[in-house]
Amino acid sequence: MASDTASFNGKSIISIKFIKDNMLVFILFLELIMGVILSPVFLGKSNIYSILINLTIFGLLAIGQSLVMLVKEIDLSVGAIMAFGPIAAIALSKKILAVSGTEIIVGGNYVVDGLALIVVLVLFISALIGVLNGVIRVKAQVPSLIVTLGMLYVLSGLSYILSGGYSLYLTNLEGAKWLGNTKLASIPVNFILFLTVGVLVILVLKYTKVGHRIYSTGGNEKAAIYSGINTKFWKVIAFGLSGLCAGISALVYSSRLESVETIQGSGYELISIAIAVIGGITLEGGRGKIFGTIIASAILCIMLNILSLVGLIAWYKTIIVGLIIIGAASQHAFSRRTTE
Amino acid sequence: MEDMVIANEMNKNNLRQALLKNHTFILFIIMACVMIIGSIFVPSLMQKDNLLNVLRLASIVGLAAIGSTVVLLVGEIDLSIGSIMSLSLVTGGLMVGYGSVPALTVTCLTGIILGIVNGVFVTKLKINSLMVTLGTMSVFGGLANVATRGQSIFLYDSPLYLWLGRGYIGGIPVPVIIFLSVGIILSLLLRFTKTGKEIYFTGANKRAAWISGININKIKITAYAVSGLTAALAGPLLSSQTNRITPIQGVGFELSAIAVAVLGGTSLSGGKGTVIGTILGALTFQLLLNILTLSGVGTYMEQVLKGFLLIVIVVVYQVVDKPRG
Amino acid sequence: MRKITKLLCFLLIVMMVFTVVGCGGGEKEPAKTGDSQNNSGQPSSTGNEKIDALYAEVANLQGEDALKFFEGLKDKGLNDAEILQFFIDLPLSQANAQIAKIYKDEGFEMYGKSYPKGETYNDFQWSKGSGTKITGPYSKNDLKLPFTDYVALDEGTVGDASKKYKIGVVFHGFSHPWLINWADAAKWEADRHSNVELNVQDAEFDNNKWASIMDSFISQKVDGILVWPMVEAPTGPPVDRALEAGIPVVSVDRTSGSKEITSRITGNFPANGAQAGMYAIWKLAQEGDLNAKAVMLRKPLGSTADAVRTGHFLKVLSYFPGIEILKSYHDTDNREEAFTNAQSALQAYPEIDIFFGTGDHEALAALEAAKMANRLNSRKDGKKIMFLSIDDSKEAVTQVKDGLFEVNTPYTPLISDIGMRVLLNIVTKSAEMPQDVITPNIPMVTQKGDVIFGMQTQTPDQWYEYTFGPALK
Amino acid sequence: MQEPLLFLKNIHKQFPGVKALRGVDLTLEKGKIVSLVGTNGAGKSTLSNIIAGIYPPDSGEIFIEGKSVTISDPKVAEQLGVGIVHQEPTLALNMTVVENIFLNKELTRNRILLDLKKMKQESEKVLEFLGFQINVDKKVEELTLVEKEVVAIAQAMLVKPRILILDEVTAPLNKGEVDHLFKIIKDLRNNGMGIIFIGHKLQEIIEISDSIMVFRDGKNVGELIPSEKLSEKEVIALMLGVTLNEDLEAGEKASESEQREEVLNLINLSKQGLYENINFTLYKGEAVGFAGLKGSGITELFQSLQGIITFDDGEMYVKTRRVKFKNPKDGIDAGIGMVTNDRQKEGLALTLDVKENISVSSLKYLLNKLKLIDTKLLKDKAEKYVQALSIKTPSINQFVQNLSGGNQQKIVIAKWLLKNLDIILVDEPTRGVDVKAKNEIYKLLLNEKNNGKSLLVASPEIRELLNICDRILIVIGGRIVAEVHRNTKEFNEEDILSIIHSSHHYNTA
Repeated sequence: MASDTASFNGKSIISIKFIKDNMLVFILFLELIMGVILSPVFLGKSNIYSILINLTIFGLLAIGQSLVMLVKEIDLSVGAIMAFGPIAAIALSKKILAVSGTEIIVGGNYVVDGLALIVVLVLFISALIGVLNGVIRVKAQVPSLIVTLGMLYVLSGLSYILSGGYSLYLTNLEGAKWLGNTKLASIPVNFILFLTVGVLVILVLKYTKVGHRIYSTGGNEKAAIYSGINTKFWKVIAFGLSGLCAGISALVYSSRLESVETIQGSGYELISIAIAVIGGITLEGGRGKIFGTIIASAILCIMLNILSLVGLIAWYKTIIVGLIIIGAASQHAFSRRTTE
Repeated sequence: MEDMVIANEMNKNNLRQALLKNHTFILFIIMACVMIIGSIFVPSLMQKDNLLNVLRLASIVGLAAIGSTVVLLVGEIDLSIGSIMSLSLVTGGLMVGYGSVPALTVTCLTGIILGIVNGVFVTKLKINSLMVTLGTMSVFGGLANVATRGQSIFLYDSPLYLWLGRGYIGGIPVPVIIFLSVGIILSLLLRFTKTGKEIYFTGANKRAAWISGININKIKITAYAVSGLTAALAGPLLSSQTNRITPIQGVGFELSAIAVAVLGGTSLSGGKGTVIGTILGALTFQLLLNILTLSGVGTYMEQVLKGFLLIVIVVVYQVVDKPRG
Repeated sequence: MRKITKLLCFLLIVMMVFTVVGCGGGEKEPAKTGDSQNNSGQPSSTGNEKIDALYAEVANLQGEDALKFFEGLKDKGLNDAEILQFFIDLPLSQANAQIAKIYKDEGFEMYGKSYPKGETYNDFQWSKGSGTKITGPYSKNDLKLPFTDYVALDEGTVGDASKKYKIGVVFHGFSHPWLINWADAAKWEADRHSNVELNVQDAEFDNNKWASIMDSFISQKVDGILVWPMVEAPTGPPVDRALEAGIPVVSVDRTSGSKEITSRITGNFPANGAQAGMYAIWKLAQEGDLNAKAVMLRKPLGSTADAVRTGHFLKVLSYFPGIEILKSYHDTDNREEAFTNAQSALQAYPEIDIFFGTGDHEALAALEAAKMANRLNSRKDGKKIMFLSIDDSKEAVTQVKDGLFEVNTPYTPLISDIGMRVLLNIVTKSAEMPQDVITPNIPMVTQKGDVIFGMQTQTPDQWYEYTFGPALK
Repeated sequence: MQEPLLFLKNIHKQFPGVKALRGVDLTLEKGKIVSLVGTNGAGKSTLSNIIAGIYPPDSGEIFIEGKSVTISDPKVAEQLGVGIVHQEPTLALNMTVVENIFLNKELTRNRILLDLKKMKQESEKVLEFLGFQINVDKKVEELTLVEKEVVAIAQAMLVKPRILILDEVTAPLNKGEVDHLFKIIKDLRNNGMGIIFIGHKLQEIIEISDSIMVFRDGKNVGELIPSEKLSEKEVIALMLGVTLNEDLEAGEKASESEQREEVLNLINLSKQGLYENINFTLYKGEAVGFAGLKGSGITELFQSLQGIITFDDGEMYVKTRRVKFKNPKDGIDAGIGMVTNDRQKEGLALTLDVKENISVSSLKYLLNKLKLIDTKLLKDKAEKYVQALSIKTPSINQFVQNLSGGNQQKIVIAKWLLKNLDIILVDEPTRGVDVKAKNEIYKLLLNEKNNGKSLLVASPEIRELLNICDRILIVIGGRIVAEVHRNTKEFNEEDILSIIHSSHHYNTA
């Protein structure tokens, strides 16, 4: 008798799960259809390209954010990292290469040399900031909201100080535009990069210990500790990865606009959280899949694209986005309660 | 037996411990130091008008921070403060034609209503408050723009508005009076009303509160309403300084408000913190910015130090909160 | 506990490192000329021999002598326009070391050079009273477009009447008074032509969004694009992509990073700065003392508007060693911040003679701050602080009328209609358009309408109808 | 002779407020099963946690095969070949069965990629070995209580430990499952594994163990060797010892109250899977005890009576008024309040002070004419109850988190006393409370009873029920199986324990 009911529950749970898991995909299809109906150029090549690159920029941030949220933390500094990473990297490589006599900035704000070093430094610095967030979080036991909020202030200030407010041109920098503007077999490289990162993260989470560490850290820290997992370490790792993703996203951004500006990425932290939540990652930690995040970023980018194709004033866009966030959050809240 | 031991041992260093563990006290010390050091390096700091300016500015962000303190006390968070400020200002502004009084009334009412909307979403839909208010933040922000078509509303001939921001009563700026009186009234209410005590208890332990028969939904909604109201109150003070209402006036306030509240010793986990602390937090915050501006470290370095200060102070709180032994 | 302290030290060190590197970045060597394209000829060459000759004369004058020279310009046979041009192209003097250093450090020369200048299209001369009254389609403000006869275009269909012309417009800030009026003017012009179909997009001060909107215009194969680029560097590539796709792009007011852009309509940042400088000197001369202390309240570091205006302002002042720049405060185009900065300035400096604001917010904020601190007439022997304002919002010009602002040097958003007409001409191939369409310089507005170094200013009443933004009452 | 597999020497451990272990010695030979028995809080779980490296001992030594070891964290314990199944299974509910079984023990191919297939097979094998068919790809949160327990066991078995600690694993299992589990345990024993078994059902324990360690108040007070002759009674006797200090003087003993006014009446009260057909009547001034093991459904029954959870069917009458509470407030308004067994999670706001906690439910009655809190009154009330319950605190402004368990418990009770409820439900009145405080808590409960309050008391410690209650209902598997009145001869610890601990009744829930 008892076992029967159990298995029955089991079935009903499965079916709800099925709907829940595929909800996002349904919505995505719905959007695509809407797009086709509402705008003839929606499926136009260059429109798709412009969707894809936004997908890359936001998607990368959101993936990082999701990892942090999976370990039951939050990262408000990703947006600021997007500006600080490149700016600090360039300032540093300027000093470094100056030693060997190469002047990488001419005309005050034209970067002309040292791409390789800059790229490496961007990734390094971004990851470092992430790790710093994590270390403060776990060592000093300060809520991540505060740590990363403080970091947000610090970094955006430093970005201005470092750059003196100039936006830097990368137009004369050999190879700078490759990432943001080239296509392989008519697929933008940045999108390929995004997919690679996305798939890589998904695979790592599924097929290596890392996934188990992160999910158990966020899901039930006590259980994780009891089985001897160093949860603090994995929180730091999550923050580090989030920083790294922000760095990569910054590279794409800067390469697309062939420039680095002090305000780039400002406000993106909230968007990345929104995407993660729409994608089913909860702030309770340990729940949700990166795949969801990826679909969610597609949903958001396509939605914004459609809205601008139909020429809606920005005021209404923000309202719609807000409603979507609330809607998504409540939907996940409900569906989780039904499974419990 | 052990009880006795614990009891005596507590009796002994009760006071010392209580003080050293009291965030408000610590913050007070910090503020004192900031002032002393500041006044050494920046003579113009201690001038009367400068202090009045500091107070006036502290009042505005402080008011918003008080609201966010109350929300933090029930263990939730409010990211929509900025947008509530803009939207309530705007709805009021549209009424300015009918005189300042109705306008201001509408502003406050809007603030309360928007707060309640937040509260209802959080309690009834059982969504994480961070997400709810993140959503309402952009909804309210958008509405504010729609309402004014992105335009500013001038206050040149609304003396009452202007007086709110710039007037003096017995040599004390009106905003300061509003800020302090709201602050004091609220901290009294928190101390001396049923709801006030229930707010603390709910924040400290939701389930225990529920089992003890507290209607936690009502409590949370109340908290959000308060937050909405204070945000709405801060609005006119801000806009009257620059003679106009804009639909983006509150942008970014939510984060500063939370920062100030936390600076004032309010904990994000709920049930811990005082309005007085927040008031001190606001003063310290403004004082520091003022010192930095006066000493001319430059607009952007201020921001850096602002963030740094936030992290450091919270770390300090964390250290003193660590149970000894 | 020790861990924590260690951590804090670590944190501190990290900050220090960044800051050190930062200051390194900050005090970068004077930015040399941005790009060869704009680096045509000498900085101080107007192509007007008469004026060039004068520069040679003024070069090593300073203080009283320079003042005398300026006062003599009219007699040297310059008309109002030429006088203004003289001050715009005036080379920097080393007479005032402090100013010369600021000018150098902030790389104003680069900004100055790369800003387009030259003659107006068909030598158009603007005459007072001309223009058209409209109601802003978006803002519902009552406006008067000053330049509707510039690159004039008749109402009704354009080009091939049977064809629909799709025009995309991308800018920032449907929630910004200046910019929403900018959009108003563009839309008004487009609406006059029944076969023009408009799609106006707001990028909300996010250059990535700006680029995306450009791309979506490209994919919509619009016939032409009108843009307001917030900053140069990031807006170059998208514009170039559009041009590659064969879509003409016209920028109005600020310029994009693209060199090939079909056409750019520029306002008169240089005239703003120069006239503010002219007025300051003239007024000080009136008061009979060329020594003064000035505070500059400025837009965000690095914005063209800020750099070009400040640069041209400082050039004029650079001839007068008696002038001291107390400090520059930056804000993020936000009046509340500007207000706080002004308050701090008033605290930090007991003697301030001049407040120079590089945008509409800054001067207004300074005025309110001064009022509140009761410092309005705090100069020696009770003279009133000078407020030099730029951007002719109804709000600002009203202050001039009320005698609270000494001067306003107009900079109007109502030039995007010119851009729209230029674009339509290009799209319909009905007329050849130059790459740079210069808008006429607008003489500054002073309360009584004075003659400054021989140049006649306007009274608030004369200009008021052209001002932007909502009315105060 | 060879070194013992595990040897503990004079282990001490103190937690804030309570001494959990006061000098425990233990020897575990290869291929032996040692059972630890003792009343709650005797220190069994603490000891097993120390062996498993969850926390270190304050003093004492641990030898494994003669080598002195320090078990700094669980990973070390694992490497030393110690496997443990905790009392409350600690599983990551958001992860699948496989993931949980292999948590931090993942199998990999070429040291990077997880060997999902192998792990799946392995975990299926382990589960099969334990005799359970569980879909290993299911999320743990979707499993039944039993299945969770099994997964926890599988987790421990996986490392093929030399020493296996089973902490009350049989609680949720039914007879068949237990028998099967025992067969396995015996096999393991025969393969030379040393097993530490902690349980309550004495018959089981006598059946399975090679030796029985009896714990009392954080010491092991004796070792028994099971045999046909060894009876549950002997074990119980040793468990209880003669600790008079916990018993009240005869005078204070509860006495059957005279007046028979009905205050609470339950008819066939049931909740799916937790308890069924509960029928009983509570009279004014009466104290009724509920005896039963963990998971027997008593806690849930109490919760339904205050409305913390709702019952499915059956009828509930308070003073002949039929009620069904939707939330705790209803219960309180009807005069029923529960002292939950987890005061830290459900009873107190630790970061607030004593008076706040005592007054929280009664603020309504502490207002002055201005509808403001009458602080004077509040202070007096708080003082009064701190006095009455002799709560040891420097002042009523002390943060509750700084008080010992006993005083915290008293504060929770004080909260309801101040609220002046008619019926107080007490779940495990003295959990984590040291001996002295226990005594006082009994006194004050009795006192309230004599003041005409009605009490429902649930406790795994029969003695306290005997002290307080007029009659004791014995609940097993969510059903009332027996009732013992004070004036009957079964009204003693041995008889009641032997009913509870007898293996005849098993959970069917």
